[in-house]
Amino acid sequence: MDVRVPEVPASYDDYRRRVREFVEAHKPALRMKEKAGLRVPDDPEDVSKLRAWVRALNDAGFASPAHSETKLDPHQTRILNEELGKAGVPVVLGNPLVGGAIKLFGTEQQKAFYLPRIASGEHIWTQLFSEPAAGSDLASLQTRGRLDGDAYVVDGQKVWSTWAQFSDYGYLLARTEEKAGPAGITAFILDMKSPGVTTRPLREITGTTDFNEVFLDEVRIPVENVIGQPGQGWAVTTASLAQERGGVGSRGAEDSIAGLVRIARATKRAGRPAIEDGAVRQTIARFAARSRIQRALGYRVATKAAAKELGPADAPLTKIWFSELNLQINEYALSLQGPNGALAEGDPLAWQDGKFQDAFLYARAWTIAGGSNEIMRNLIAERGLGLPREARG
Amino acid sequence: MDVRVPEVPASYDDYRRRVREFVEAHKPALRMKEKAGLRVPDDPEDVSKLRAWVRALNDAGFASPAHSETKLDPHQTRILNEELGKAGVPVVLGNPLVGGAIKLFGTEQQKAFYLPRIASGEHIWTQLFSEPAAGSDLASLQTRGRLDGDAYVVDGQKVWSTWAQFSDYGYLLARTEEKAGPAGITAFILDMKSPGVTTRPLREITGTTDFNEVFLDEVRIPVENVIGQPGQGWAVTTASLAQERGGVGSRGAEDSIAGLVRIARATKRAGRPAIEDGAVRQTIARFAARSRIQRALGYRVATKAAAKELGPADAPLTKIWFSELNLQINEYALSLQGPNGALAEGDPLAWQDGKFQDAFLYARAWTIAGGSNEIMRNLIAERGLGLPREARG
Amino acid sequence: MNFAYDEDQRLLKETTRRFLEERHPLAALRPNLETDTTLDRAVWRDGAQLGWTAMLAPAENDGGSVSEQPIVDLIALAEELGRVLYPGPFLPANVVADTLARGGDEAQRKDWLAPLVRGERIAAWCATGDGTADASAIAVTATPAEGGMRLDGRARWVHDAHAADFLLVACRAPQGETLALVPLPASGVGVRVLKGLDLTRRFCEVTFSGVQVSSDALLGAPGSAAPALARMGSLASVIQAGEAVGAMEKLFELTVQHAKDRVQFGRAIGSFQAIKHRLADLWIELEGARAAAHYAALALADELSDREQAVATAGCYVREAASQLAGESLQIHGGVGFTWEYDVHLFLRRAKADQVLYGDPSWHAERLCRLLEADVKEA
Amino acid sequence: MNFAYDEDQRLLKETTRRFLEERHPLAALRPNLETDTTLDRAVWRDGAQLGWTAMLAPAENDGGSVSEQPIVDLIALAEELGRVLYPGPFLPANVVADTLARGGDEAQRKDWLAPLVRGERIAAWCATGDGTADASAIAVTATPAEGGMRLDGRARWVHDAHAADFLLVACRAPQGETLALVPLPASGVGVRVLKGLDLTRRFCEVTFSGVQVSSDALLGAPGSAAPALARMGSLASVIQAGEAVGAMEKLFELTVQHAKDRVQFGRAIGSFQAIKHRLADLWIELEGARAAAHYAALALADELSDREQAVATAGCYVREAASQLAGESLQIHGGVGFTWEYDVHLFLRRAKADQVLYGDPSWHAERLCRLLEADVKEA
Repeated sequence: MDVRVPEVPASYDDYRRRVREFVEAHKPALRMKEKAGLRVPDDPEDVSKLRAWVRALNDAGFASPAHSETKLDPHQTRILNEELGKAGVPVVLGNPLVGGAIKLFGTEQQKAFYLPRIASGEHIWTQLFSEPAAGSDLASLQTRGRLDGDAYVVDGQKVWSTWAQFSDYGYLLARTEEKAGPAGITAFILDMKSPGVTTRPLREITGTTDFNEVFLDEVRIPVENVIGQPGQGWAVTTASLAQERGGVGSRGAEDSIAGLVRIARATKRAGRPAIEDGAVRQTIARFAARSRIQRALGYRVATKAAAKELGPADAPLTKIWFSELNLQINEYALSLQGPNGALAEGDPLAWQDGKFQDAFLYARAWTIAGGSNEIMRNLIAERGLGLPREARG
Repeated sequence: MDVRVPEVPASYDDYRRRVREFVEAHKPALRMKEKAGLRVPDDPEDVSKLRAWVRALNDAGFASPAHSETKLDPHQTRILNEELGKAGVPVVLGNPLVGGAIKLFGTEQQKAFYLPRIASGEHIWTQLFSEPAAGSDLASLQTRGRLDGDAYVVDGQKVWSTWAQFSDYGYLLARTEEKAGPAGITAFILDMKSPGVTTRPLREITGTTDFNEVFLDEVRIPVENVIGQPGQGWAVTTASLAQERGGVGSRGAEDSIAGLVRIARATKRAGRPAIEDGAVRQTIARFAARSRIQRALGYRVATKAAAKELGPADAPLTKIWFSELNLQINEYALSLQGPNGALAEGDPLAWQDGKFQDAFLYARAWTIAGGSNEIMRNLIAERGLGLPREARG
Repeated sequence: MNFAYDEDQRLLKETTRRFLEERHPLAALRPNLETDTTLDRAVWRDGAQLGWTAMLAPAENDGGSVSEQPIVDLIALAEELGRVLYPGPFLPANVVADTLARGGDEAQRKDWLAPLVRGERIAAWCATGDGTADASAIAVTATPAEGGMRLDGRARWVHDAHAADFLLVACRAPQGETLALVPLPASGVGVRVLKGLDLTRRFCEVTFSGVQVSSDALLGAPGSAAPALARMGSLASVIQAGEAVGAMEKLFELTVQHAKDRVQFGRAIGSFQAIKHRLADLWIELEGARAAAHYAALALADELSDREQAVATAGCYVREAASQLAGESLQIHGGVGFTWEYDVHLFLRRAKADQVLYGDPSWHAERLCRLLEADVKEA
Repeated sequence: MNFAYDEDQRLLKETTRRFLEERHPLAALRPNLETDTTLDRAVWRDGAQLGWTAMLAPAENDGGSVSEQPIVDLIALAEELGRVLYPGPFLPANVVADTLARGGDEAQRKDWLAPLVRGERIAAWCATGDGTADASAIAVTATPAEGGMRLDGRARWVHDAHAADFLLVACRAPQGETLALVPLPASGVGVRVLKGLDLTRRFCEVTFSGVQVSSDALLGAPGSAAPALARMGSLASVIQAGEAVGAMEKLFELTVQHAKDRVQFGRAIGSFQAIKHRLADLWIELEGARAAAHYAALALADELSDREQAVATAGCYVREAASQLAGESLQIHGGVGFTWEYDVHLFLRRAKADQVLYGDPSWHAERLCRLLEADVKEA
């Protein structure tokens, strides 16, 4: 067993310095606050600044190989991720999962046109999967596309699309054949400026607007915008969704846990700092243990992935572990603050301007979205453990 | 609202004194230890002593009105229950639930013959309901009875029968008509000395033998031993089972919680008495709160019962609340003891001779038997909350 | 044995429910979720006519209760107010009314209590400097001054202080804990509305800077307030538990209905056993919370010997159950529960605020543990 | 990145599993559940030949490991032993072997370590007076005496001391914590088998009354044992975690199989969603426990900088997860799980004993909290 990350050789110091200088020089000054999760600016000017930043990053050759043709060695990739992460700047905008779909199933023209433009920040993408009546049950989606000459005419309604209000393209799933369930679904590239596309930003319980509803009314999509084959949409998306579920939380929750320690030092309980209270210590330690295990589960998944041994229960495991720990830590952060836990962003007395309150509310995005944790447990039980399938409708 | 129990008037002091004197004089000296739950002696001599005790109690007019024709006023009943409870002596042996069935559905002859003999300790009863393949799913029982002249011939296997090894009669359910589910089940009075009845004591995880398997091989039961009508068995039992579920735990768990406090005073944690540890205090307090609420839920059920407003979810609520709290308290009692929590009955170092270890193991009888807590939750959801029924088979 | 509301109390609940459905349903909260005040004074005044502020006040001050157990009447009302997340100062009004009724002299009852009972004047209750429940957290000092006292310091988490006509202030005088009445506006009193997680109610920070209080605005002798403060804390906790149980009840109804209506995989999600069992568990918690709140009210009303234990039990259990129920309800609602426009988050936010105000669960649990220790003799 | 056993370790596991299936399956426990000893010396000796005691000992003392990470080899073995609830002294044997290998002089390694490694002599480890993990709980005093030391006091929860050929005793000398070797039988040593909840293993109380120890039976200088004691505690915790993970794995397999086989209401109970979700949760806990145990072994093997945190994490999480999994498995088994003849209770009893030995979860959590505090600077 070995999970140590090799030291970056000193010869890369110059590369790190150049990345750092680039970030210093080009980091966008945004109005939006840094918050937990996948958050979207309110202000279109922030979006312009972010586009300019991603373009500059790409032009300077600092784009991540995950989303571009850049050739970086592992040390460079690591330095890049570390420095950009530290500065809190993105490497790509919108929902980039379509990239994987295009790489695996797209035509050469699609690859040549879309992939570089995702990397350069020229194109922002949104994902048009969920529907009001098809949340966790994606296979029951009702958006319809009928072939009409050289285009599909699509009608329906999508929801939970991040970045849609600022997106150029949408990664759309629609039913093109009258079959039940996953068969008959087709994946499309949708130009968001097409006539008949209406985007309505959706305000969430956090008070912010990180998702959208998208209405599709007789929208024509040229047949060349199908990803893969018609009716193959389910296969196209399965890979990208699994990636979305498995990718979260492999870092551990150290930052939030350090936050708990700091709150517990600053808050009194029964006249003494809360950090001296046995109940507080035991609770924080158990969170810390689960956070450390989260990281070890990340090693587990990486090892299985490298050996091509990932099973259908592995991404659900990671997703449940991360999302429930994340929820519980943030919830505990509130109760640990005592009455001040009931403050929120904007109050001068609020701890870190209400960061944990926002993170607590946003935490439900992780337990509900991307396949609710209930669905994840079904996947573990039925596909991982081989328990008999539930009757479905 | 009023839940106060009226004071017992001083005029009853004499009655209490007489009960106390009777208990002093007749209390049986048993070899069996007092333990949590419904426990059965290992030693037949204990059984003889207990029979003699119940008979003497009944002869002296101190039998509880629940199981006899005795006329006691509420103060007398209360005094009797208090004094017998304090002395740890029973008022009836075996499983007396058949009494309710006979009272409601029995013939006059059955009432006249059986009821007084239950009260007098002459007859010990066992309940022959559960089967190896029909645990929580009682309606699927497979013991068969076919009518043959003036008797039913019964074949099958029963399990989880308390007191069967010492019982004179069994309260038996068997399928007499070839219908699925609850229809076609008949309730019988089985003379345990009938040819073809074999009782095998069943040792449980506690190491004690409080239950039995009972094998029925061509056992003839006279038709006059049917309780109610043939095929009516389900209705006959429903009442008594609900009574069994609802009756437990209405007292609260004060004694166990006082035990936790005493353990926490006697045990060190990080060099200080565990009772000074914040985590211990918070945990014990939450158990205490739930125990107090258990008592209040008892008031709730008593009030609803008096108003004939009990719903199908009420007994399950009480059963789940009691059985899970009971399990958790006893489990915590073990961990609170530190390493000594891993001792057991018979070791001189074991706290109260392993009382909590036994109670922890026995606690699963309450979460599994009498309709498992999973079944209780189904009842709450489907019959209490009106959620759609699960597909069954 | 009767552990249920009597006929009159049920009638009171029905009347109140109808009134609120008409005058202050859940939807009435929407326009004010992000404004500085959520109090509709007309509704409050009419509520006062229905007895919202009357239960703990004597008839001579326009008070009067429905039963012989006014605190039980009060939580019957509280449940109804909780169902619609009513934002107004029901809790502090009754705490102040009770304190004035028990500790005020005739003039004080006439001048301060009666208008409060009639709904004409709004009272706010300044308890501690940080919103915690211990009297040791009182952060207003009372210094003897010409003709009375001078108040300096602050109180936080004062419900609707920005809308109040007078304050009842817990303060620390040289003689000990003292209660003082301060009419508003008053020179030296500053009120700032806190920005809170709960979008329905408004809590304030109130600052005192050389605020003059005349002797006749003190309740009882300086330094004599400790018993009153303890009573206020218990009462607040019980009223809050009643409101919380009402909110739990309503949210649970919404969630069960959602589980029956929402179809996924061709079936109502409420037909899935995992959802069923979670709803069963939530119902158990709701019934447990209700039993805890009712028993605490009863114990306080009848001054039962275990009333402190009963209040601490409700204080600890109801808060955690309400928070648990709100979180799980949001999860069962799925995506729509995550939207601003659905009401689930309003219940969740309310539950999270309730959890930490008037003594958080760990405070009540610690109190219960102390009482338990005193009860448990060595074996 | 490789967070899995390598080829040789997998082979070791397979060999061990076959050996145990033949020589010490679960059923082999049955005759001895209520007897005073559960150790089959022949199996132990043959196990030693398979490397059970060799991993942490040098080749010159007949030791040798499968990989460069002998502690990882050890928990690979521990998992297999745990699957069959193997009762023998695998944990103390390796703790003692490691201590002798690292701290023994050449003669001690030759005389005590080598026979231990070969399975010829059984070692028991006397750690503390009450079974808790803090060195402050050492309850044997070592008084300087003619030619060495005199031991008085007691140790509890000493695994298989009744079957041991020698003891490694943690004691407190005037100079500080000291480790002493005591051959058995020895005058003044009393051994009593404790009556325990765990029916598979036997733990003892060992009393010392004027027991003479010669100087050459002391490990290192008197008072120098503190680092060794810390290492012993970490090692014990990691080995126990490995055994626990093996037991969890096996019990989980039994439970899933039961859920597939047991029919109620005309369906396998594993087709009911509530059972499915609980099994999914138990699987998550099993994988979490496994990851925690593996990482702790790795961190100790490679002396990673976060090894103390890693050990405390496993120490806290695995114990609670194992206990949880055992209880839930019993519940899912229903009535048959409640019978003596089913094996479920043997796993439950083992888990409950594991929970409180070698540091209970609260002890490991407290340790983790302290380490965390040291890591977290002020923002």
